[in-house]
Amino acid sequence: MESKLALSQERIQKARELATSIVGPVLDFVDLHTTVTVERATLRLAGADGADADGVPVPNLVVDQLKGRLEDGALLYYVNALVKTGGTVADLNARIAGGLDVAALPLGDRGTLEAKAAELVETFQRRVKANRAHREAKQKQFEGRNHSPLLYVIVATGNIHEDTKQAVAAAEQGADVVAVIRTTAQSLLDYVPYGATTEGFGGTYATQENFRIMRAALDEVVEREGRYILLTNYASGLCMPEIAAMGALERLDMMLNDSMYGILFRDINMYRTFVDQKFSRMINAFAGIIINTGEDNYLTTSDAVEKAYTVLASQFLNERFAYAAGLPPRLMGLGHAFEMNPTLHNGFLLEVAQAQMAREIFPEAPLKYMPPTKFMTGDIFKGLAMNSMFNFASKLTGQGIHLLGMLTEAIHTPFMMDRFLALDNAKHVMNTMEGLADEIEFRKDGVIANRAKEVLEETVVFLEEIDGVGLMPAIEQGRFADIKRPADLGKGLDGLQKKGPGYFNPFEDFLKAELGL
Amino acid sequence: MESKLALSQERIQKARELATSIVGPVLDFVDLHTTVTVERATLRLAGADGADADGVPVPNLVVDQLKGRLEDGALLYYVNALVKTGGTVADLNARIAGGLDVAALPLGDRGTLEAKAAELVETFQRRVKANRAHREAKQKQFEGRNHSPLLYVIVATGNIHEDTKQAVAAAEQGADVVAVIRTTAQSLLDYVPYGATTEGFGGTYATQENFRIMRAALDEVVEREGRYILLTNYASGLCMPEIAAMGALERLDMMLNDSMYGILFRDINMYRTFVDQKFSRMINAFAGIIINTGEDNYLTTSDAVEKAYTVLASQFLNERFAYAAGLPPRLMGLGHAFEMNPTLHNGFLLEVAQAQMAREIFPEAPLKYMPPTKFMTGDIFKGLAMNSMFNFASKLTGQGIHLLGMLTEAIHTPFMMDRFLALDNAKHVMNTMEGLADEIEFRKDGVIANRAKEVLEETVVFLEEIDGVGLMPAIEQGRFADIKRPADLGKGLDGLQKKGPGYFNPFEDFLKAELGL
Amino acid sequence: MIIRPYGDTLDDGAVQLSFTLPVPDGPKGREAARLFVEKLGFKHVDVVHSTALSSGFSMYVAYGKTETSVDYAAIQVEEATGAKVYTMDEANAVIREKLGRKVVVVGACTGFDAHTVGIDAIMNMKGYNHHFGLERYPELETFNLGAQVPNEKLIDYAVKVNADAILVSQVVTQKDVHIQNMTEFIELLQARGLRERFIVCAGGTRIGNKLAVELGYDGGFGKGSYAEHVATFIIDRLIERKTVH
Amino acid sequence: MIIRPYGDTLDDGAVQLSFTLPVPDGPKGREAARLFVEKLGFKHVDVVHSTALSSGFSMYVAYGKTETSVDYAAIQVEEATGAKVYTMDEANAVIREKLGRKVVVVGACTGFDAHTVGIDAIMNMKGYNHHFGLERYPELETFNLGAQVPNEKLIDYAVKVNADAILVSQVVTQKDVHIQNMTEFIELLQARGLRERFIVCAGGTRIGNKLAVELGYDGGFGKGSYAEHVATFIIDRLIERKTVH
Ligand code: B12
Ligand code: B12
Ligand SMILES: Cc1ncc(COP(=O)(O)O)c(C=O)c1O
Ligand SMILES: Cc1ncc(COP(=O)(O)O)c(C=O)c1O
Repeated sequence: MESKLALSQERIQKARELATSIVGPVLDFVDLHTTVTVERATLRLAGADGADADGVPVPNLVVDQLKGRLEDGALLYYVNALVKTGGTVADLNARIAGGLDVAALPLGDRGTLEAKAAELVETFQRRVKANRAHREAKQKQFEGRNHSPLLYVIVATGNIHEDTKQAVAAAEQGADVVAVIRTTAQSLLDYVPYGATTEGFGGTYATQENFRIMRAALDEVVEREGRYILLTNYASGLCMPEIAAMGALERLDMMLNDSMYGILFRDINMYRTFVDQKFSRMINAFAGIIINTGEDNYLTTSDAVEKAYTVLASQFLNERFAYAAGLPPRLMGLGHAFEMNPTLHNGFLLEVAQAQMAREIFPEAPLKYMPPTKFMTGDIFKGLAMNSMFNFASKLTGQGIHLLGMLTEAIHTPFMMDRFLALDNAKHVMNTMEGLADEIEFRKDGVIANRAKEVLEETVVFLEEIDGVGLMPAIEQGRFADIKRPADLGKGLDGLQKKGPGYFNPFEDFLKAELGL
Repeated sequence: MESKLALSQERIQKARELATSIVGPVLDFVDLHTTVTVERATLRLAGADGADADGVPVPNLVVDQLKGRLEDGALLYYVNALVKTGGTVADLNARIAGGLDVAALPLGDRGTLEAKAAELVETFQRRVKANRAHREAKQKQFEGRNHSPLLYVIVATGNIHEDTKQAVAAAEQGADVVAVIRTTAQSLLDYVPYGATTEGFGGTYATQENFRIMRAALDEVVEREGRYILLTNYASGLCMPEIAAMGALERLDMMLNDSMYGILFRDINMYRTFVDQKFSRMINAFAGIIINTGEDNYLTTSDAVEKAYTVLASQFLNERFAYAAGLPPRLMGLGHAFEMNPTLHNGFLLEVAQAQMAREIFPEAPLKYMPPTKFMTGDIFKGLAMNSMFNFASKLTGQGIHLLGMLTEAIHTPFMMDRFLALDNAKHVMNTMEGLADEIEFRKDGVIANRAKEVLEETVVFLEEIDGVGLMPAIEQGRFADIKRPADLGKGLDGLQKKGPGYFNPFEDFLKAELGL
Repeated sequence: MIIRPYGDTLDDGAVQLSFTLPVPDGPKGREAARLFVEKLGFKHVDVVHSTALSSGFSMYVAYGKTETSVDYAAIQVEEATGAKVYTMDEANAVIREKLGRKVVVVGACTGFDAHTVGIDAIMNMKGYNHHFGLERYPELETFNLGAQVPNEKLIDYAVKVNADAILVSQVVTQKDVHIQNMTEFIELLQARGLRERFIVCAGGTRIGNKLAVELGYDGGFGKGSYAEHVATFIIDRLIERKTVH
Repeated sequence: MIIRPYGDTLDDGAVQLSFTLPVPDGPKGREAARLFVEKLGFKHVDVVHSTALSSGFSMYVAYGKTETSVDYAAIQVEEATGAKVYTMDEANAVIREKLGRKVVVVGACTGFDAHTVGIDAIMNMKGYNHHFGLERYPELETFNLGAQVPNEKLIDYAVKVNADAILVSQVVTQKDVHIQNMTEFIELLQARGLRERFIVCAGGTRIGNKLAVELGYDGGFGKGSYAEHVATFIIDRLIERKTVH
């Protein structure tokens, strides 16, 4: 890709160095800690599943039993129980659901436990590698059949069985990516519900069974349409790593996963989030799952022109955190959004500048581009035109993952018709203006080039500031999105746990080794 | 304006020379002829107006009385009657409407008649010059308040009083130009109806009174909104010059007026059309009225990609005919259209090529750009997106007069709401992407530059062919729009008249002198 | 089978509406819009957008849910052609086999209607959307008189060339001008005692088989019709007539 | 004054509709769509577009004309604030003059609703669309608790700071979750005997004064509300109370 903006490589380099410096101390903290959901995620990777009669998931039952002992790693006790009870993982899950207290069993010989754990790691890695192989094979088989950028739509009926109908219709209409939106507030649940679900508000519960049902439905379309359909969910909120684990097991292809979203927009404790985030990303990395970061949220909360630099700054931080978790650039769906006021004179030029800048700074990342939402109103006609402009900008600047704007964004979660119209519009606009990107050059020192330069510069200044105070204090001071989050407040802090000297987590060890960390 | 396409100036020059050569013989023919409507137009300029009890207009009554004597010019007899009856023009009109036969009066002294005619010319020229002065003053007073390109909408209720309401609302919503569409088939009437009308199909009769009513209504908005609103009608069809005359008198600002539209798309005889066309254009030129040519019709009839060269060829011919009638480039609203199949891959690039090419070849002309119509369907949502792309292309290539596409194009003549949505869309799109034209350059030898080069080349080849056979034979052979029109068939041929040796038309003489012809 | 509109849940009855009211924009206008939609039989009406079009007019976008339904099973539609539509080659073969002579077709866009593209799409060589026109069928002899053709003239021509079928195109429908014109055509044929002599088809954007048959035509062809549809219809009718007579 | 939708002629009753039917696209689906629109009370129904959404669903665009009308003159709308809305300066002046003390306002987006932008638009310094927020009013003391605030917690806080008014924002309305949540809030207040102690206002994209009052709030504020509207409402109610008591 030839550069159209002639951005200063030195400033880009500078920003990357700042990000590395900013993220460093956080990573040091992360390495010393685990959390309840990291432990539960580990259990899930090992095969822990099911729920008791009250619906409490097995991983939660186990971790709850281990109050005070979590510093050893929950897996130690789960494997111990497995060895002690002598059955399969499924048997053990059933026993735990039935009331077995793993904490009550005396710990066996460490060597035996390690060996047993190694078996579980083996089973896990085979399954996930098979998933990756399957995905890669299908993508190869149907190469060139997806759109570029990938057309991404959401389903959000609340009922997984309705969702699959909507998803299948969308895939038939041309969608490349289907995201099942989670029910309102699942991010604040400190457990992942179990089984197929049919009741949600503005979204559907993320459960492993729901993942499986949707994956199976889409896999059928994959064969019928001859196009690999990517499935997306949210490795975000209080159960970030568990959902990553479920996604790895059920062959999801993308996960919303941001290093700071939960802190800022969900009031989740920052220590908790940073620890969860790293483990979840290691799982995603191993499973070949593209993460979608949440920079768009800065713009839905603050002004997109003024706060453009917060997006770029966050992209640099997310990139750094991603590298630290072993994610290669091709799995970094760094986020941004087309959220400027549509009445802004020349606004489209600024949008193009931002999108092109992201494209050039992160040339290998499949950038995730979010549609206009904040300025969408009940005027569905204007909304459609805004989406057309967005589709145009996306294709013009070579984005990777293109979330389709809905003409009814301000009204309801998408009707089947809304989704169809969005796909139809994107296909129409992108097909007719395809190739324009190769046709044009931007004027040196024009509005677009200057705007990109300016945002990059503001970003460097901002990152310098953050680097000065440190990332966590900066968040405390409200330097991101004008939201102040004290380090010792926020949801889920009680789930944070310093790792003990004998902390046992062969899955983590395995992932680190695999990912070369 | 810097060139983005680097078109060969030599080929452009060549096309212009061919156009001159092609048009020459037609103009020679034109100079020797007049028609019933040229004569009626002359009478109208002199003040002939009104209608008899059956609704036959005074100009028609006069011309009908002069069967066999028209070679002298109808004005001779009208002025003679004026001198003979001794009253005002209004008195004479009333007498003619009442049954006076001007042919029955013996002809008076030529010198006296010439003197009387000179008075009428004087009255006419004062009125029209005052109209021009008023328009120019208002445009100066409200300079910078119009959009660029001018946003042009149509009204077409069939009832002039409803039309004014719609027009006023449109002007308030931001329209710069309002065109009153004529009722279906008025072009085939060999007279112009008299007075205010309230019944039309898909349009409203063009009458002088209707012109006056609409002009007055818009003039009120002009003051209220502080924006000059241009009024458009159709100097087209069998009464082309008469409508030009009415427009000149009532201060219309634009007229649809094409050198060949009537022949090809209305089956009007070619001799008749060419003669009418020249006289109508002289009137438009003197009155400062912008003509809008009808190249879009080639594309609604034939394929816009294949037949793109017919548009450019017609623009060259229209330009030549316009120069020959004294129209300066700033009054040449040469037409073209965004009519490619929206499913065509890269189609937008070809549209941009065509529009940019027209812009560069006719740098001073206020190009009239027509919206998608042929591929509009009942899918109003897709239609809106097509219109958004059209609005984008128009602004990107600096068009002059921008006809707004209606999302309901395939359904009905515009509802008030449709027009509003069109204006809103154009303002939105053009405002947000304004400035992009100055930002970008097109790649040398890219799809856009090559397409423009190719169309120019095809045009030159086509014009060479036409030049070889002659324009009228070429039309007979169906070389334009695949429509064959024999020279001795078609409507209105019986209204053609060779000028006699004593042909009397001081208005024509005046216009020629004024326009330096 | 009772069906209702579908938004995202079966039978939710969700519908989008937009319209203008001749009143100023504002809370009172929005309430009027809501009440209007309710009166159409909607519940949960949301007037999601309103804007002034001028001082006295305002536009609304609304969503509502309705229990109004239709009985899908009971719906009868009669298209001019059934499931079997001959391809060009089949059509020619059938003519050769079953009729053994060329079939003559005359067509025009009538009255003051100047839209030739529709009738050209059916009749000209090139056809439309990759469907060849009747002119290309070796077993048909076709005459396309173009547009703005008076009814009288079209009939005269059909008589002159001894046509089997007459095709009438009508695109302008404002104030039902097409209905007037189409009716006049049939009346003229009847007055001249020629109605039975020709197979008479009408076509155009807003014309369906139902309307055409109501107005006395043999068949009607709307949006999305191609030459093969008319050809099939004409051929089958001619065979039918041959068998009957 | 009886009004009807307007397309291009008074009382033509023209309306645009779009919807999906759970049947395949085709002539039968289009006829079903036409019948459905007719059943809503439309005449001259034109189904101008149909397309398949999937094998079992199809979408339609239709235009129709209806005689359904509403009596505009009879329409009553009650907005929370009347014609007179204080500017920021006026509001402060009125508080100083008529109340002689600072007014305390507590607000939050409640329940699981995480949309802060709406309540921020009303409460934060910066405000929205060039309308300053309540925080900027010198005579107001404001506490914006942000989003995802449980009803219980909001009430506790209001008690703690001795608030005059409580502002509740609700943006997510799916499955009427806002109605449940708003109702619970009022019930909680009543259960604790605090309902009369506060002026309670609700706001959000889909919330109108009518709905809010029905649910037991003093006032409701929808789309297009700004700080000055709520300020005016609160101040006038406080003055009223002062006068009455
Ligand atoms: C192209 C066009 C023109 C061109 C026509 C060029 C030409 N050579 O035909 C020009 C620019 C000249 C034109 C002029 C006018 N037009 Co015009 N035009 C259109 C347009 C954009 C496309 C029509 C078209 O070509 N469609 C493509 C063809 C292939 O589709 P079709 O006609 O439906 O034909 C198909 C079927 O219907 C069927 N079919 C059609 N005829 C027949 C016949 C038979 C026997 C059979 C079997 C099948 C069949 O088969 C075809 C292939 O599937 C439409 C808008 C639109 N997008 O639909 C307006 C439109 C039809 N025009 C309209 C109007 C009002 C006019 C004018 C009267 C405006 C005016 N007052 O000046 C003029 C005057 C024309 C006149 N006197 O009739 C209106 C009609 C409104 C209405 N519902 O009555 C429309 C809808 C635009 C609008 N919204 O205002 N127009
Ligand atoms: C921005 C946004 C977000 C941001 C919020 C960021 C933030 N910091 O607030 C993010 C990305 C986090 C988000 C998340 C979600 N969102 Co959201 N979001 C929007 C969006 C795009 C804009 C809302 C907005 O900011 N409007 C601008 C403000 C100023 O307008 P307002 O809220 O109406 O406020 C005005 C008035 O209503 C009034 N007002 C509001 N509150 C109050 C209170 C008082 C007392 C007063 C007086 C006045 C008042 O004054 C304000 C100024 O005029 C809308 C779509 C849209 N365009 O409307 C969807 C939307 C509201 N979201 C929606 C959904 C479903 C969600 C999720 C639940 C999706 C999911 N399943 O994950 C999540 C989760 C959030 C949760 N648990 O609540 C839906 C709601 C559907 C419905 N009808 O229920 C919408 C409509 C999008 C859609 N079509 O699906 N969202
Ligand atoms: C990173 C990320 N996670 C999650 C979400 C979804 O919200 P919730 O917190 O309800 O899962 C978003 C939505 O924008 C997001 O960007
Ligand atoms: C030059 C010209 N004249 C006239 C018309 C309008 O048609 P009519 O012939 O009905 O006046 C058009 C429409 O496209 C046109 O381009």
